[in-house]
Amino acid sequence: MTLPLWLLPALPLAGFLLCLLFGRRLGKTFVSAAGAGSVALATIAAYARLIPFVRGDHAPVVERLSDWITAGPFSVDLSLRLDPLSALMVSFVTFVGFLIHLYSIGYMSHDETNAGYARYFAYLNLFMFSMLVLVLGNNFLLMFVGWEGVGLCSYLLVGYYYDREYAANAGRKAFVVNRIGDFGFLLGMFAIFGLFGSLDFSTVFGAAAADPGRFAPYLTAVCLCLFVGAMGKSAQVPLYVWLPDAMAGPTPVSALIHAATMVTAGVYMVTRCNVLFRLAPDAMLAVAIVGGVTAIFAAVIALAQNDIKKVLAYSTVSQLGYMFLACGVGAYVAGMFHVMTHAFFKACLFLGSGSVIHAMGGEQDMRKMGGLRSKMPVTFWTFLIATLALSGIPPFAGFFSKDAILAGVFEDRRYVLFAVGVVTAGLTAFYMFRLVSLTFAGRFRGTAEQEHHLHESPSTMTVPLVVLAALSVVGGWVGLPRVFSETGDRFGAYLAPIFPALPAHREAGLSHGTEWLLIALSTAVAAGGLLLAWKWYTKDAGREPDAIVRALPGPYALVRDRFRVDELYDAVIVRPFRLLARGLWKVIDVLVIDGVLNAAAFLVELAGDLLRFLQTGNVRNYALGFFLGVVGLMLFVIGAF
Amino acid sequence: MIGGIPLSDVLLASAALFTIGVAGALLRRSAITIFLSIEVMMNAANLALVGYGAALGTREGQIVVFFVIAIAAAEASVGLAIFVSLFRHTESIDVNDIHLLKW
Amino acid sequence: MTSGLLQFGPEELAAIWPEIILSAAGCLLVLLDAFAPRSRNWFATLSLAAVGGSLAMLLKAPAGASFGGRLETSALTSLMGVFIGGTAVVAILVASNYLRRTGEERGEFYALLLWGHVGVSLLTRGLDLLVLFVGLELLSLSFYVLAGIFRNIPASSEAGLKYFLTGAFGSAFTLYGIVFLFAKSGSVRLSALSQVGLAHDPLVLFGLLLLLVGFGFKMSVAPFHAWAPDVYQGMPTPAVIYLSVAPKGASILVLYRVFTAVFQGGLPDRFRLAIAALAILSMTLGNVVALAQRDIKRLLAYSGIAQMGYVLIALAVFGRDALAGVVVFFFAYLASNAGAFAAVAALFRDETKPHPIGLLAGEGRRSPFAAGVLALCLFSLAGIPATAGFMGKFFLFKAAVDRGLFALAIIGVLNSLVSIGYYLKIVYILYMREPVDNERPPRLPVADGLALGLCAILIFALGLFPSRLWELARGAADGFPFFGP
Amino acid sequence: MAAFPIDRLVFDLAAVVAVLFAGVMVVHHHPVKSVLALVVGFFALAICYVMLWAPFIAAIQVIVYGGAILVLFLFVLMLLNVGSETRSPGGRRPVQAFLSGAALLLFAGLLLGLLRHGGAAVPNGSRGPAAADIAPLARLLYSDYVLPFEALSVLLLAALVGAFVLARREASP
Amino acid sequence: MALLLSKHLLSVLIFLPLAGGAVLLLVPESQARAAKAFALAVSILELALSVPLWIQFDPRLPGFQFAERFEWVPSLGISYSLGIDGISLVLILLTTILTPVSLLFSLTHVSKSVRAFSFAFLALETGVVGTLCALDLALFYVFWEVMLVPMYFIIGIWGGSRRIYAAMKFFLFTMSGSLLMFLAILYVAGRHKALTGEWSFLLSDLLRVGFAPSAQTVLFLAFALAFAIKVPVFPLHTWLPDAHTEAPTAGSILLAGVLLKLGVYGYLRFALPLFPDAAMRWAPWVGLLGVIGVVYGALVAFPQKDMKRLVAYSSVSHLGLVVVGIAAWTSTALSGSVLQMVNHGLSTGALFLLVGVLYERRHTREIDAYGGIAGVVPVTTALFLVATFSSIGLPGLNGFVGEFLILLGTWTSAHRWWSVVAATGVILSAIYMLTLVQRVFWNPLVHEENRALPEIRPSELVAAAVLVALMVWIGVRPNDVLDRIRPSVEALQASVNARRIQARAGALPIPAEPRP
Repeated sequence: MTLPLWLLPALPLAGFLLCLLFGRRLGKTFVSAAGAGSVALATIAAYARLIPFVRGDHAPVVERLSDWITAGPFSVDLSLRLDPLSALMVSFVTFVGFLIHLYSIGYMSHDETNAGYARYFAYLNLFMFSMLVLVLGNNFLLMFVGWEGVGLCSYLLVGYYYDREYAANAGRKAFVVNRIGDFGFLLGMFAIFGLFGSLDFSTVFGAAAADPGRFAPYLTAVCLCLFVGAMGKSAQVPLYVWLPDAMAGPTPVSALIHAATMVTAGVYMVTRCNVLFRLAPDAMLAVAIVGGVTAIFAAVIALAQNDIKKVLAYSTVSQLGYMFLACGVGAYVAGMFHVMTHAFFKACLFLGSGSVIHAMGGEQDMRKMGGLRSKMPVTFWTFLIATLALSGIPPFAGFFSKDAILAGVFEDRRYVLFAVGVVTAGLTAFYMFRLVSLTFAGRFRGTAEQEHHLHESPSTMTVPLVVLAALSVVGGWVGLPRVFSETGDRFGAYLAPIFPALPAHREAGLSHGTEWLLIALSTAVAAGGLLLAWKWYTKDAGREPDAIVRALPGPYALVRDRFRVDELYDAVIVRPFRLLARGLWKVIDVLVIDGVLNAAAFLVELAGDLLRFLQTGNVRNYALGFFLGVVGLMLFVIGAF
Repeated sequence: MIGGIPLSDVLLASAALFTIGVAGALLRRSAITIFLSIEVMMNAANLALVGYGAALGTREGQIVVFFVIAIAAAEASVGLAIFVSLFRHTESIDVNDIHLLKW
Repeated sequence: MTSGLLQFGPEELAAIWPEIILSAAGCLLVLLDAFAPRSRNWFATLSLAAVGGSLAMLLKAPAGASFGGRLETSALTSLMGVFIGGTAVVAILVASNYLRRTGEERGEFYALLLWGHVGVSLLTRGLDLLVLFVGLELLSLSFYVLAGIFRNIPASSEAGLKYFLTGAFGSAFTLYGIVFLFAKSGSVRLSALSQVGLAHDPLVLFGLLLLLVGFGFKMSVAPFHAWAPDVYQGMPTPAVIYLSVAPKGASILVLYRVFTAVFQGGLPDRFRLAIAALAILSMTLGNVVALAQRDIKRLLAYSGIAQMGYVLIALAVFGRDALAGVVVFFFAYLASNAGAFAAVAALFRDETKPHPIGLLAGEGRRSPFAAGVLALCLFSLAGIPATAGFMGKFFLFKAAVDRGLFALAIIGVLNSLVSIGYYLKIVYILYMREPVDNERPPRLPVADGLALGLCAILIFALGLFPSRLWELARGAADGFPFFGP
Repeated sequence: MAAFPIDRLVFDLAAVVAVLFAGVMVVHHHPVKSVLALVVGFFALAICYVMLWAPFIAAIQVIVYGGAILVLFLFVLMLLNVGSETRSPGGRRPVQAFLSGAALLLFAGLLLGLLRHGGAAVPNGSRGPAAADIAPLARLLYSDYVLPFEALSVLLLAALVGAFVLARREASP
Repeated sequence: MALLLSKHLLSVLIFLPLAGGAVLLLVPESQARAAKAFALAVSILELALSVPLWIQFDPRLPGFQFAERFEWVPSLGISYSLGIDGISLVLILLTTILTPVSLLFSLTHVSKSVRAFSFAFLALETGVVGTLCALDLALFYVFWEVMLVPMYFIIGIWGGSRRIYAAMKFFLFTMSGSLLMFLAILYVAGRHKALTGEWSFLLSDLLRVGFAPSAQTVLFLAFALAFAIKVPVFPLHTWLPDAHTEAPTAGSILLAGVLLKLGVYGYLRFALPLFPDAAMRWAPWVGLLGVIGVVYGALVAFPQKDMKRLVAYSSVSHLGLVVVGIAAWTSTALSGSVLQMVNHGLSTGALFLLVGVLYERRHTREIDAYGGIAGVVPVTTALFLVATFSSIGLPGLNGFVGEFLILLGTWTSAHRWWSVVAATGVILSAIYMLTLVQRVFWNPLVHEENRALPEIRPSELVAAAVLVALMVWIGVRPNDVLDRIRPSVEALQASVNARRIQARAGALPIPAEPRP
């Protein structure tokens, strides 16, 4: 028998309700059980459903639960869709999610109150629910439900330490910036409904594929709207600013939401809509450019960050840029491939950093770390592996996906973007090894009692690390480039049904020679960055960096201050907004509208106050008034005759 | 024509009297004088009534005048009584001095 | 008509019974007061009986004109009789305790009230300028006296003087107007006015104008209103109750009678414009100045001036529906205005002092019933639906809109918006301010309670079920001699 | 135009006198003098009434007005012994005076205009001047006009009681 | 009794609260709690009676259901005529739900002359339900105006510091509009008389009368003004912040939850069908004002320092969106608007209620007086969060459905750009509401007195929980409501369009359909 799809989101939802309603009273063990357990069950259920699906002819499956909204011509159902794409997402979302729940048990165990602990797991479960809805939804609206749901959870979890103002700010910032993206998404949906009269994936894509000529003219706008949504969710320039701040949340959250799953929703969405995007080449170019710019921009910023999580955050942004670059050039498979591998090693990195921070008693500044290799070996080794994967060193997972992307870009003849990609690869390797060196190599630079407390993390935290590290190694082998083996790209083959046939010039693909060249190039660049970082920061601990800083202080400061983008936004958007709002209130409302009305009322009152003095109390005046009235009437009436 | 008297003369006199009455009522300050002026106005009306009555050859005019005179008498008694009772409070019947009630 | 001399026959007697009863009761009261002072406690009852008796006789009097076409008995006069009778009843009910409080409980008060009532009754029934004038004077004389009857209160005497002087001045004009109508029609009968050609005679128009002025004065229409605030303020409240309601209704009826008699081809535009102008002036001046009043009796006086503006709209409309609307309006006005003054009489216990609104603070909790009725009456005057006042305005404005007098109607509703300002001000002082002193108020006398209760019931009854009265009024208006459009 | 109508001459003279003394009444500052002036004026009016074939009215004009009302005025003036109008503070009110004057002129003008413009025209039903005897007048009063007459009686009664109520010297018991 | 419930359910619903209030006045003033409990019981009974209304209502049937009719002023054709369609139905339910909620909240709070307080609320309920049921213009007007009086007292007696100003402003504002509508009603009925020789104020009769374009415009504007003030539409909204802010919590709940909707309801029920051409001609302006309201309200809400005032301005924004939906005139947008009225009633009602919870404990509505209290009052915080996200249209909660339908329907209408501009409300609402949440519940706890803030009381909790439950329910199963709204909305469109066609075909002004 096959488990119904709704079970997948339903289980975390149940966990959410349990933690929310009973968590505070029943204590941490219960919460752990309910929280992690529900996700574990979901994972099991997912794989129970997925394995047969993947083994089989993985033809799309749609399960309609009920009608949802019907109004006039508009109607959308609550229905879930299982196809290779969603199956892929579900598989690693549930799995990674489960690992991180597991990890959280250890990481959050010393969170003082039961209430906080319950709250944490409740949010986490709610996130799993929303993410699964996002992935499994069979129409744009349901996807949007998950889309906003994960946004909500990210908001709640980033602001988890609500009594710290920066956390609260970060949460709000995350939600608002996401909302800006969602604005685009909404418009996109309206436009799609306007064009196709439906929000159902199959209907929309079917119609689009069937009659491209009819819709193509509008689709550029539609796709750009949708992409704005993706930019918000996946932290692309210029909407990336919320992600670094989002590190204010607990580290596992960063790992799960802001590295592995949620932020890749944008990529998922674009891939999901690849049919539409293909019909809008300009939009695709935009996607590619934004992706490339984001990739290198974030990578550069990452070079000079000292907060361990900030480095990882910017690296995430940069990697997301990579993924969009892939989508932009039509290499969706590569993009999704990178999504998956990135989920593994970036989660691993975050969890590792979490383990480090845990050990350092909350310290996140790498300059106060160093030499942790001996103190926490497991963390170190897993972290190293993940780093290598991220840097794109063969045969680790990252190598294959990144290589695929670069190949795709080159294949699409976007040579500038290709160059950008290659450079970024080098930067990536550099800042990652800078991080590793500063953290694990050399001697300890923190305080004595920090040093005294240093310890390897408990098993609930290390096990996930190991597993993820393992995946970071082997995860990439499902998608070998053709130069290794013609049938090696099982990943591509698996996802193929999602994409209609490729345009003609792409069929040829690259010659083996070129492909070898690209591989060699990217690997070399990566290795170069790696070695440079190792030389500067480990071998002869950081003299050259100082030299550089001294050489060009301006640029260095600029990079260190993240190009002062936040300040820019504050000056250009936030302040004017406050000013405008306040001005409208004080001027239009108080001054103009109420002013006019009160003035009118006042004038009437005034008239009364003056006219009452006509009543002088003197009879003669009364008689005169009377007589004037008479004469007036006579003039008016008799005067006419 | 009433006998040899043209009606216009009567009306002219009546109008003059009425206007004078109004003038007195408007310009004098002593309540009594004002009231006298009002009496003049009524007499103006009476004159016109008699004139018209005669011109129309009906007695109704005179009858109305009869009523008016009686009413004038009644008014006089009441009015003067009011003056008296007011005079007890404000040792004056100058209407300029009487403005307790105003605004 | 004048040829065959009129015999005072049984039908004349039947027709005049109501007035006879009232006059006789008046004499009786005076005599009792002089020779049997013990019976004072029964004066109010006696007066009520007289009013009731006269009303009964009026209702069973045979319809038609009597006294050679000088006195009308019809559905309309019966309705108006009920209206003015009701006013008298409320006034008398309030008077009983009011006079006892002030130690002025004398037969003369009731007697004069009843005689004034006779005058008003003649105004509603008279078909003859002479009768109308006598009725007018009878009313005026009685109320000159009633205004000044509290001789030891300066305000009262001053009110008497002011009312007397302005009243006499006004009635002189009325008289002069009558002269010209008589001159042109050759008779004092209204029926004589409906000869052809009079409608365009400038002298007749002049006469009508003076009548409009004279009765407008009684209705306290601006600019002939100046007496009202002062007189209302100084006059004993029970008398105000009567004076502020009944004569106004009678006056507008008289105007309708005279105008319809002359203008058989409908109201000339000039006249309509003039009346409309008076209406607008009245509404606006009344409402605006009322906003600035501190003394509740003055405030109600100005509100009355404004309300008469609404009534003049009906005169400008000049039609059967409008006339019927006027009747309904005045029943509503009786309930609301008389009720309001009755509440004032119940809430202010010291007659020698003025009646500042501020003293009402917190009465909503101190004497809930009286305050409640006052609030109700004010809402009714403001024309809030489900109260009588709304229905009154409803019919007036309906008539105006039907006739196409949109500007007038719009100005009217805008004015009632202004009026809400001061009506609600009183309500707010009643309920939303803390009382000035917390000593328990004496409990409400039965008679006052009865008066207030009657008004409250009438307000709701009319507000919720206006149908019956409207039918009656409409039927009565059908009997009214309108010619032409 | 036959011989100059003597009665017109008399009427006009009387009328002029009446108007003149009415004016005197108005301009005089001392109430007593005003009253006395008015006495003369009313007598003149009585003459006018006589000339207008209304001897009865002339009689009651003399008796009631001259005899009763004005005397009553004099009594009251004595009772209150009010002197001539003193310039009380705020006595002179230029605006009031000006407006009154203007209004009066306008009024007079309009009135005259009206009267000469068809004022003298009487409906053609007129049967010439009626006989000056009083009996028919009385008959009318008690038959045709019995209603207003009775009403008038009530009115007089009310006035009587009212005057009594107001003028009683002692405070109410 | 059974007959009463079967034949005259609407009358019962209308007058039950008033009758209960009358009985209430017999309770001695001293028995405060008894009075409250009794009033609450009455309102709950009312709710119970409105459930069969919900069940027995058959969306498939055309026209008005549960109809009743008696002659009221026969000679003028004024009749006591009732009936409801889906639109009135959902609003009636909203009313019968919010009234007990607000009374439940007041159980533990109001202390000043409780009897009158409860009476005012019951009277208000009568007025509202009556307004929603009336099918005769005169009757409608009576109920419409009568509502003001209890609300005036509620604000004026039990309100905050500037209550007098607020009460007066509320009364005068609303009155000024409706007085002109009053004249318009008279004129409309007059036309019917002129054209058919018979008086009638019955909507169904007046719908047959045609009006000359010029007259139609004036009449439409008169009606629209009255309704626009009530909604309130942008330039006429300034009474609302004051009224909402100064009114007692329960008053704000009903004011925001129900009274505002009556403006839109009146527009849908009377202004549109009676003057379709004018309505269509002016729709662009109406929509424009709506759009302005959305953005303006959201912008102005942001800098507010007073919690209630902020929520009040958010109402301006939300109702602006509703107006946009009406003006867009697509069935999707219309359904969305009607649904959104319910949603706004629930979410804003809940927000006011929870603000009231805080206010009753700290006696200040100043946002800066709070901060960091999430840890002190977690339950309140949670409820407030749900209400917030419902109000800013988070999918899965009710707010989103209405908002989405309106925007989508507007997009498919002739005025696409309205939808674009109005959609920015999605961003703005998030900004001001989340700022409020953060400044009140999050951030460091600076004011010591907040450390001992008592948690929400059971009675308040129940009141809030009901609303939250409804939010989730509508969010997940909106069709339960939409199914009842949709047919009525489509019928409305059909009738209006039919009337326009008739008007064009037949020479005006004549009765579109001469009476037998």
